[in-house]
Amino acid sequence: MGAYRHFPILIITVPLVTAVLMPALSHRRERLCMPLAAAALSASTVLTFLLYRVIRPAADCFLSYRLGGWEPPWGIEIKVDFAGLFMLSVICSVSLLCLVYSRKYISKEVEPGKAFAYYSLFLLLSAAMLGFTATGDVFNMFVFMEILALSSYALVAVTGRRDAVRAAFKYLLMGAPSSIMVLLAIALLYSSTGSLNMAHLKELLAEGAYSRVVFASLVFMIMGFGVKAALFPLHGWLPDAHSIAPSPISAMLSGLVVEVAVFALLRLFFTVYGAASGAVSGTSEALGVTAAAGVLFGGVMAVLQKDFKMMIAYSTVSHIGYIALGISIMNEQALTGALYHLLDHGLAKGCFFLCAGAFIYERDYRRIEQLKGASRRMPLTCAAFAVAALSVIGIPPTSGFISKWYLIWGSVAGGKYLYAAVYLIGSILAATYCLRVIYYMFFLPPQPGTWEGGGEAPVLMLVPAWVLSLGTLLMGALSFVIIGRVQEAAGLLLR
Amino acid sequence: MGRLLDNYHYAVAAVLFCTGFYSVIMRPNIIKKIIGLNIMETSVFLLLVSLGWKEGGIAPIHAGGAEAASMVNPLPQALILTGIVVAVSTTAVALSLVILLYRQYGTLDVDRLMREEELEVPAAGPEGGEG
Amino acid sequence: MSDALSLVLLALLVVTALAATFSRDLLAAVIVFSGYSLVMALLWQRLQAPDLALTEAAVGAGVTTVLFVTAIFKTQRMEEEGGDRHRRGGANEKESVEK
Amino acid sequence: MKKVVSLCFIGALGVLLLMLVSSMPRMGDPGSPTNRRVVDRYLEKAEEETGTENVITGVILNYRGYDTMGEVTVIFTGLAAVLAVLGREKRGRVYAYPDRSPVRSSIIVRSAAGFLLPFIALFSLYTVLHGEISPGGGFQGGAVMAAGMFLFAAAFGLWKAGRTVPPRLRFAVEGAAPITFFLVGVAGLLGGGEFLAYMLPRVSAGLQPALRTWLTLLVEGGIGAGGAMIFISVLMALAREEVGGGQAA
Repeated sequence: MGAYRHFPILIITVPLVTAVLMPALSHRRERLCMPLAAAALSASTVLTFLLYRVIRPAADCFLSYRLGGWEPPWGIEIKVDFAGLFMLSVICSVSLLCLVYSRKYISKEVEPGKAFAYYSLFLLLSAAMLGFTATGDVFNMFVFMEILALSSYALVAVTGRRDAVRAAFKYLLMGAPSSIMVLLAIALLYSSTGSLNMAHLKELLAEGAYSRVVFASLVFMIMGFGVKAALFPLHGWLPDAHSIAPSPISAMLSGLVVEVAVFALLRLFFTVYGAASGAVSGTSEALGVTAAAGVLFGGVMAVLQKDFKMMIAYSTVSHIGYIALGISIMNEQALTGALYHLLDHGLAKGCFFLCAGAFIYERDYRRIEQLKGASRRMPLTCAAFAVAALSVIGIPPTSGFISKWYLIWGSVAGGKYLYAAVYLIGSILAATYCLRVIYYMFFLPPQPGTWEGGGEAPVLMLVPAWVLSLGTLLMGALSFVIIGRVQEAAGLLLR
Repeated sequence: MGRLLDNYHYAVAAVLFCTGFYSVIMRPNIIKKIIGLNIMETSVFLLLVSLGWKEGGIAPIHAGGAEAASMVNPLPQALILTGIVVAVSTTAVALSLVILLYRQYGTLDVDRLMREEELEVPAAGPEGGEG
Repeated sequence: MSDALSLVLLALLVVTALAATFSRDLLAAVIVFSGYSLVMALLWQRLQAPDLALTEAAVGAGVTTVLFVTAIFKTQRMEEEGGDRHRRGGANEKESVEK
Repeated sequence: MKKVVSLCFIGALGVLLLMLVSSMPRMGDPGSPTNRRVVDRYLEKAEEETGTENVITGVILNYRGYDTMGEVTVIFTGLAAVLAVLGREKRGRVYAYPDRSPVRSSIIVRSAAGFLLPFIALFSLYTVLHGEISPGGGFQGGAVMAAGMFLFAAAFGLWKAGRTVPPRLRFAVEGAAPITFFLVGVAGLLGGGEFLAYMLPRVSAGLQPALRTWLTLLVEGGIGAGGAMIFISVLMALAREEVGGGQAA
């Protein structure tokens, strides 16, 4: 493995330390912040993609990094398997694109003296997501979750607008107790096993001691991460925070942060509690029901929205439900679909919010009806949105189609026809809210006085949006290359 | 009842957790909510420290030839040190938001904050802030 | 560990937590919370965690309390009554708090 | 209605938690999972493997050093978040602090603080440097230092405290903790070990224990200084209020 051995730690710590350097640049050299941040994230991205050369979806093929050289149950272990690497590469690429996009957008929305804090927090957010995904230790996961949480609260409020501050506070008021619930869950897990390392925990939980305490800890974990992931009854903070935050942050929060929390649930279900089968099967049923409710609720609310970003935010509630439902079905096809949907959702939702940001940047238009006739002046932005919308709906050449195909296949194979119906209804709802916007953009004449003069969004904003929307097409068209491996990784998780 | 009386430290932690949770979700004042968060957090710390305690244990410091077998578990203590930092950082962030909220809304009452939400014109341009 | 001192400390913890939750005077609540942290620090000393006792006394009772008091100085000292009186917004009027 | 539901929820949570408490391992039992597993290595070998008599310091900086790196990043994130919300002080602007009232703190407070402060500073320094053999360590010392600074601010005013620890110094030191961690980590990496292995390249095995001690001290110092500075910066950011002079700058 050679030098690859050290890649996981560098992927995480390089952006982390670059973030810490930012305040020192806050005087006069604030212009350097963005290039520096971009360099750090690009380095992480390159290292992440290089790891595909050594990590394959096989039982014994993962990178285990022992911090300080201490063996796992005593020291902390970073463990990157194929599913983890898949998530890491989504995080790296989407956050790099959002960072590039921020360059223009932030100079408009954030006052100059705060830009350094914005980039610092942005890097901390990305690094925390990377560390959170890669770690093999439950308490370490909590630490990175806190970095993630604190930076996202502040990033929602960074513009200082009234509604933004209130949305951030609402987010904090739900997010902080959920963090404490996760901590409580870790304490309960520790009390019944005496270990914190995920692999070791799996072995110990197989013994089946203190099963009530273990069950309670899983319930608290689901409640805690459920708030972070905005699973249906716990999603209250999401629409406000995601729609009011600056658009690149909305894209990060919606495309990645909630996803990372779902990924943590996936990890806990299969890597930690997998052996305590009673606990998992009991809770997965409940998770499935709430997730199905979330798919429908999010879809219906998205159809009813008048604010463009609010609509996308509710669509996120619906799509997180898709992934959680896929996890709760617990078979290989559904899990493949869930993993692939993590990728698809990151790309498509990221693109949605970047497009919405382009409209806000150019025109300050936030309402859907203001987008009537938008394609006359901003055709490229509208087209990027339309392509990503195909993926959100699940129309064939896109990655959204592939993931939904597997999700529905999985629910039919698992005998859960009702869930398959939920997926189909969710798609119909998605078609309703996406096609309405597309219809407004391309086929309706503009409202008087809205789309006169002006032009396309700046290149630095168009390129990230287009990369993301082409990504959904590419990942759909080339899915035959990847999907086999993802399916093997899903099979490994289930084992 | 099982071991409820043996585990009375844990029981107190549970009571404190609920007290804090009550403060977070029921008290309308946002500073009260933040105090509640801190109480919840310390209750979990109390649970963790008690988990690491051992009958007749001594602090895990090797000074003066102390015996390893009689020491309490150092791991929860190390974890809680991190937890304390997390708690104080969260409090700092929350209080900074409180100060900004008060500057903009003139109230610390959550019900009142939410009521203003209904009156507000949605999607206002960048205004407010602290100038 | 069933000695009287620990029981007293645990009882004090519950009492201070309840007092901090139910007092209408925010400053008083924060001071009581600071006392809560100190009791917690003593309890941790009893549970053989001297490092934590030190940190909790400095951070919980010291730093956190000062941050709270600062925030209260910059906002208002009393909890509002339910809905009858509407406060004026703005930065510069503060209730003068003599301490 | 909503109130009743919430109260019922909390009550149910409390009953469930108490039921859970009764099915948890007995507290203080030497045979409970927490006292049986993983921990023996810390207690028996930490002194020899990490070179610290205080096992907690050994766990914090060695076995779970990565968590501590995360911890110092959390507190830095807290600072960055506060600055993102409230803004950083800028040159040429005038700031006021809420204690600007003409009533100064009494002579008793001031002289008591003046008397105590040197001891607090000394104690915090001792806590940082002596963390390996007695209770204490980098963060503990930093917190004591910050509490001392807060006492100074309470006695002599925030404005003066802001002068005593000038912004320029704070900007430079705030990030110290994660940076020292990273540097020591990368040094371990170059030394042929893993990240955070407390090694340097080309150091003979005989010097290893001494080197470990020095690097540990370096990290402790970084955590202490960085932590204290961050607390002070957070307090100043929460307390200050811009009163004017902004346009010219």
